[in-house]
Amino acid sequence: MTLLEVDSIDVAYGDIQVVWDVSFSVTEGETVALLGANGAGKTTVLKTICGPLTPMAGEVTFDGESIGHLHQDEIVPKGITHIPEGREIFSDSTVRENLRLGAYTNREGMDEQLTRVYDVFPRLEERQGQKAGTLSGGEQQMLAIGRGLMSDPDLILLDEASLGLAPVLVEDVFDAIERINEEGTTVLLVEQDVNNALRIADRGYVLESGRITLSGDAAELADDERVAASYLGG
Amino acid sequence: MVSLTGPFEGLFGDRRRVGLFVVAVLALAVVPYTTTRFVTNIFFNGLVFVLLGVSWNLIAGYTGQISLGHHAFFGLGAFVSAWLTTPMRAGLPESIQSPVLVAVAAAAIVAGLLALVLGPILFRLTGHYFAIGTLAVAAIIQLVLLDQRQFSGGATGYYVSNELEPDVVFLLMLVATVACILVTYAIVNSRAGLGMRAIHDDEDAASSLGINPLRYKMFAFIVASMMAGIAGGFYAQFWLYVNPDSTLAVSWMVDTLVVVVLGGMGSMAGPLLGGALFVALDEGLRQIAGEFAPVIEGALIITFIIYAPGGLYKLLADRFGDAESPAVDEDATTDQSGAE
Amino acid sequence: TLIGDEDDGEGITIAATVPRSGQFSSLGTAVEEGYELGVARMNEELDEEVEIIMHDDESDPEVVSQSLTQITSNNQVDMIWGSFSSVLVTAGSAFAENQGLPFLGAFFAFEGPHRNEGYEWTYSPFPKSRDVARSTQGLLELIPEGERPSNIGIWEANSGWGEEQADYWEETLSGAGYDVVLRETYQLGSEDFSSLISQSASADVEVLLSTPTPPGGITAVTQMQENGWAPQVLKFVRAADPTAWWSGLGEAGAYACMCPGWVPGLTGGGNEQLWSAYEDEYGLDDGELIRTPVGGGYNLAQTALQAVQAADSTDPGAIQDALRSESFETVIGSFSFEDNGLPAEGELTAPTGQWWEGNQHTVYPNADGRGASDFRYPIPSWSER
Amino acid sequence: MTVLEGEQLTKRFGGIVAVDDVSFAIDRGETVGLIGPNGAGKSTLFRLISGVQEPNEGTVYLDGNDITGLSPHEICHRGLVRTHQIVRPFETLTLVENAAVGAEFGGRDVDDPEERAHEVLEFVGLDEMAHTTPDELSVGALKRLEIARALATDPEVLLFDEVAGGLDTEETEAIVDLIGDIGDQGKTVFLIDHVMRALMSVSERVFVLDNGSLIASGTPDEIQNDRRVIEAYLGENAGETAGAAGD
Amino acid sequence: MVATDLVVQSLLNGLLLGGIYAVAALGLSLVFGIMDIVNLAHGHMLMVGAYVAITLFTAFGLTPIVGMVVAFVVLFVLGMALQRVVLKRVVGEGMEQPIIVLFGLALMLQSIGRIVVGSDAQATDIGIPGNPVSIGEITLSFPRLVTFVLSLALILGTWAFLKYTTTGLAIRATAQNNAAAQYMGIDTANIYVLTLGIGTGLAGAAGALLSMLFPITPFVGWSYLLKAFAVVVLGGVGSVPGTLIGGLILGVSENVGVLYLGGGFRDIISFTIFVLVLLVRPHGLFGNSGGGE
Ligand SMILES: Nc1ncnc2c1ncn2[C@@H]1O[C@H](COP(=O)(O)OP(=O)(O)OP(=O)(O)O)[C@@H](O)[C@H]1O
Ligand SMILES: Nc1ncnc2c1ncn2[C@@H]1O[C@H](COP(=O)(O)OP(=O)(O)OP(=O)(O)O)[C@@H](O)[C@H]1O
Ligand SMILES: [Mg+2]
Ligand SMILES: [Mg+2]
Repeated sequence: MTLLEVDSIDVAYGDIQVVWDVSFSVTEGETVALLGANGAGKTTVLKTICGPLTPMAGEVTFDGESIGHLHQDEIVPKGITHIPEGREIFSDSTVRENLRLGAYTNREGMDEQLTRVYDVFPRLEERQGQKAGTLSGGEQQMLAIGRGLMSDPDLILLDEASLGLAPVLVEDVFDAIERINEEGTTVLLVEQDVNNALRIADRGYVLESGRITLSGDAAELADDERVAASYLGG
Repeated sequence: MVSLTGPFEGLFGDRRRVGLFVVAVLALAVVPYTTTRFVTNIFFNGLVFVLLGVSWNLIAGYTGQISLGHHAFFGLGAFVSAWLTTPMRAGLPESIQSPVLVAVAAAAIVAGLLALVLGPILFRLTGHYFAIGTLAVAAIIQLVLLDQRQFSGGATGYYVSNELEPDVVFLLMLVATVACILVTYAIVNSRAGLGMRAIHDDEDAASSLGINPLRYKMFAFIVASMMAGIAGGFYAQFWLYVNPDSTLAVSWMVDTLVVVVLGGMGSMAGPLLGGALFVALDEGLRQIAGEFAPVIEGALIITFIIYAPGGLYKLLADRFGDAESPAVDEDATTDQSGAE
Repeated sequence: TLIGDEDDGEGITIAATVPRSGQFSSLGTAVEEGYELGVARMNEELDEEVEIIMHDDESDPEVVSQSLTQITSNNQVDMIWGSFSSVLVTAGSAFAENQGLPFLGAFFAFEGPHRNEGYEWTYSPFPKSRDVARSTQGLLELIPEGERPSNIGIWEANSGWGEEQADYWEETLSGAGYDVVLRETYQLGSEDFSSLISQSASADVEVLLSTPTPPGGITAVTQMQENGWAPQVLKFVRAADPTAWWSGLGEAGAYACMCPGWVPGLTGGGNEQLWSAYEDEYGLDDGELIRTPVGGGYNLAQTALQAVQAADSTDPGAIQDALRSESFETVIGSFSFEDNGLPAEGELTAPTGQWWEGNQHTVYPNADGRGASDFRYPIPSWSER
Repeated sequence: MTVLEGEQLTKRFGGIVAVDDVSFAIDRGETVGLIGPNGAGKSTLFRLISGVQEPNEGTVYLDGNDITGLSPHEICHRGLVRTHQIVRPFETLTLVENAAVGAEFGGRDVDDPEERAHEVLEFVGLDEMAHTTPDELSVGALKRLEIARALATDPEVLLFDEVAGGLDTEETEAIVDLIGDIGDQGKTVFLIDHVMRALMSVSERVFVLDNGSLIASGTPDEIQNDRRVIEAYLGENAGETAGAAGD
Repeated sequence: MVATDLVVQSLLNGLLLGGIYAVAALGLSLVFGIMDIVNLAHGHMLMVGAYVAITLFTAFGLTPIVGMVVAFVVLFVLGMALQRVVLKRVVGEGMEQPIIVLFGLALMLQSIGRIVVGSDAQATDIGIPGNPVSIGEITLSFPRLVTFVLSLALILGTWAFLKYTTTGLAIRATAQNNAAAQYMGIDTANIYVLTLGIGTGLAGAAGALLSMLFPITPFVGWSYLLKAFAVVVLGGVGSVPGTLIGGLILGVSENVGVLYLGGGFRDIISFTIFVLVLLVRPHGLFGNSGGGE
């Protein structure tokens, strides 16, 4: 069953259009990767899905409901979480408080989710009393992901989750994403690390200068020479 | 510290602007001789606001240090010059009695020295805290002077006398204002100006590229304070009356803020346009709207900020398209008399 | 400048500012009424037409100066009348001295400027600090010797006048055998008097003397009530002058004494004309008395009138000469001026008023006009009021 | 010949020891990489060296002189400059002015700072945009601007904190080339990065920091095969990734 | 030498006064801490709140304790409207833009106040009979005790609201990172509206309390603003308990300080303490300073 349907959206910042006629879909239970060079428009697409941006044209449908014009505060309770690019954490709050805030729309399930997050990132449990602003860059990234999980979403949008993480951790993070997906959460991820992304994804789309130029099974894409040419530095 | 290689290139590059500027200055120069004292007073206050605006813009608009204590230097300058031309009233020895120009120079120096002393302390603060800290220091200076009646006249104030006609003081103030505008222009376009603007954008990054932030903040602070001191010095000599309650009042700061923001912050022309607009508004509305004038003024200020956040300068620049990049604009011309 | 260039010679134009707004606003109307009545009187008695141009000075000395500049820029002004309080009056006076225009200022007791500023054009037909101190002594002497309190407390406002007045009080009253048990400064404009009240209670102050602003004085009394302390005699010069005192405090404001320059109850010197003119112009309810600033303002006009009559000219120099040499008789008494513009020492008695049932009554000196009454002493404790 | 040296550097934040008794030495002209898990203390070490924070213990020497406790601008004047993990351009200055800041204030005698600014912009490939402001740049370009500004100070030693982070392959390669060129000019480069193919390809030597302590150092090959490093940091299949970028 | 009784008396007076100072600063601190806006019109909003209470008191004889609630509501609505209509357009434009807007508002409020109510000082009184409370030599003013208790209640209420309610949590989160709060599903635009409403509502309530103790004129705005600043800095921006402690420190140091230095020093004492604290602890006695990059 299609969980998320993005139907020929155009998106602009002010007068500058950066996304043209982008369509794709995500089926419940899938992991889908959105790939593309810097500035291709990946983040823009995610932001259009989860609220901050509104498409000029086209439609976004989640679970059969049109959400293109809703704000984040209306979208999050519907079961979409966006883990943003950059470290949008609450720097003056402790790690634990950050996680509590992640469960803002899921207060009943908080304890359960907390256990789950600490399980995935033991480092966060170690540092639960520390001010988030003083965490190292990578620790902050883990916190952002952990916090996103706290709302127990149906669909999770991950923007460059592995950025700035040590290679061992990158693996851990991708493993964690796989695990999250196996437990029933649908995942849409944006990645620079194409190898890893396509390793865990079922399908992928390639965005180039704001348009989708390629799509297919993860395995196909991994072998596609055009992908290799632009992303694997081959 | 400042390399002034061709700082006026931009300024004198455009004949039309230089022409306008000269015409405006000449028009102002004849104000005391062609109008009543009342009108002269209004123009004088306009000059004071321009000078306060230009100098505050240096520290706040260019260096990014939002000082809310600029009025303290203005007020102190006023008192220093008052003491020097009229020492006896404060019980100071008659031997220090000085001519107006010496008194104003001393006002500038004392204001600069105070900035020199306060700067290292205040610059331990940043952002809003710096703003509040400067506001508090200014309040302390005011309270101390208010308490030291012997020197300030207390709430009754201090009457000043000097050897010059008010018209001459007006002209001197005009010259000083023009000079300060040129100096500010030169600084902004010098090496020091680049350092200030870098600090404005990102102090830490500036520091790691070799800029000593304290040094340039201090430089801007001292120069701006000296200019405020000059404005105060002339103010005392023109009005012949200073009062710790009003000459050191925060309302000067507020008016300065309004002048700069109405005109356009971080641009040279901003405070000039803002000063003219503010005086016109202030006086014009008082005539037309009477007691409702401040209400309308407040509403206009709010409207301006919302609909013309770049100030009058940006409005004009957009309209007539002769703006350069906002931070290094070279449009220092404005027709003051036209704003009447 | 164009100021004073042309002389139309016709009529007399008086420039004045009054505090219609700001901290002294509660007195502005009464001052204005006094001026208006006085100018009407001048018009009756002089051949020339007398016109007064009044602006609001917002209780701000700089506005005083600006307004006077504006009026003199646009009119041929012959004389300037002062505003209220030393702060505003000295601003007007400085302007007048610069312009060489005769300046009359009431409603301030501060002598300092007269002595220090080298006044040539400023004249103040109004009781001064020294007169206030003398009349305070006189007031206390109305109390039978056995009951007379001896502990004086002075709350000194941190202003030039506050200090001067406190000095005179301390000097005069200690000289007369009283104990000044407390003299503490406070910040003018401060609204918390609780420390002063505790200090006064602890020093056992019986007679409390001070010079607060009108809002300040009202607050001080409210806070005395809240703290359950009251002196036996209370004299707040200036603070208790306006009607706001009674409207703000009601019965709690009773007993308070003031020295507003003029108080209903005085006779002679034109007081009778003042009463009838006032009744005609503004009317008086049953039992209502004229507000004290009206008399002070009226007295200013009387002084001006007599000076113009004596000079027989509107020439500033001639009026100046008349002010220097003549004697004047007004609703506040008979007096002449010293060269520095002060009323000659000892000639004016500062009449003392006391609040009672919503009116200001003359209690000192002994008078028998409308509104005169006996000094009420001591102030009962709060629980008995 | 040693140009930059740290001696028993320790930095504590409350109970956390972010940098724990770290000593190292870097020779003139060398390009040295610094890797380690997140929170290992890499950025903190850079902050100690560049004067943004003061160590609790230990000393930093530059050219044999003790520079511990000096402020960042003083250290910059002595020839050491750093870039920031998160880019920090001067938003209201044009690119050439951004670079001119380094040239003017870096503490070296530069005859014509503006010319120098254009030179370094040219070098990083941004000179066509010299008169635009940074808000029009992509992340990659901003990182190159950081480098240009640093170069404009004409430094002896450059510290790069994750200049390749968040870049796509193409941009990463451009940066790698740039760092290579800088090294070729004889400058000393000390860089942090999690992008192994970038770091390993430019570094002559690599230090590994874990939990605040220096646990290994050696050539990229040695490091990639160091058991402890693989466990703590690289992970089992790191070899392929790094290898793939080995060019 | 100052008598011990007098010192104790002044100390207690200072504490009671400090409670009022704290509540007068509370709204300023919250708006500053949460929205990063320095509400230059805070003092004038206090003034408006005071006049609401005064009007209810003089027109209907309503005690300012009820007036306080009405003042809160009136200013709450005013604050929300201000944010919705005006301020939301200038936040993020640099710190001076909101400052100027609020200055403009202050100017308007002051002049409107002057036109509507005139410039005479006015006050309310508490409307409940009560004698000064005496403990030995010490006397405490009844209205001050009442206002102190009400102040404490307001402060405690605000603190509990921020700490224990979901909305409070959302407010705190928005303060730290607006974008992130949105990702958590928080409607931050609304949070800002609410926060400004609460901040100005508290100013209104504080104004009503002040009207019980001090005369109010349309011109009191600036002086209360400066006092409130001092409290905010002493206590640390955005910290509710800090604000209380800051207020108490200010009240006590003023009242005890004047005993030794004289009344002319009242404000000099408070501003000097304020500046010293700023320098020693730039983020207030109870604020925290961010670290890292
Ligand atoms: N706030 C903005 N205003 C104007 N243009 C923007 C804004 N944000 C992004 N852009 C532009 O939109 C385009 C797409 O940006 P986007 O952030 O979606 O790319 P991305 O694929 O996520 O890139 P990256 O890999 O660098 O994160 C870029 O050209 C970028 O410069
Ligand atoms: N100001 C501070 N207060 C408290 N702890 C801090 C502070 N700065 C850094 N830390 C802690 O010190 C440790 C080292 O941080 P640092 O930023 O140096 O790590 P890093 O190696 O650069 O990590 P990353 O690769 O993730 O950027 C981290 O655990 C961090 O939480
Ligand atoms: Mg992106
Ligand atoms: Mg780091």
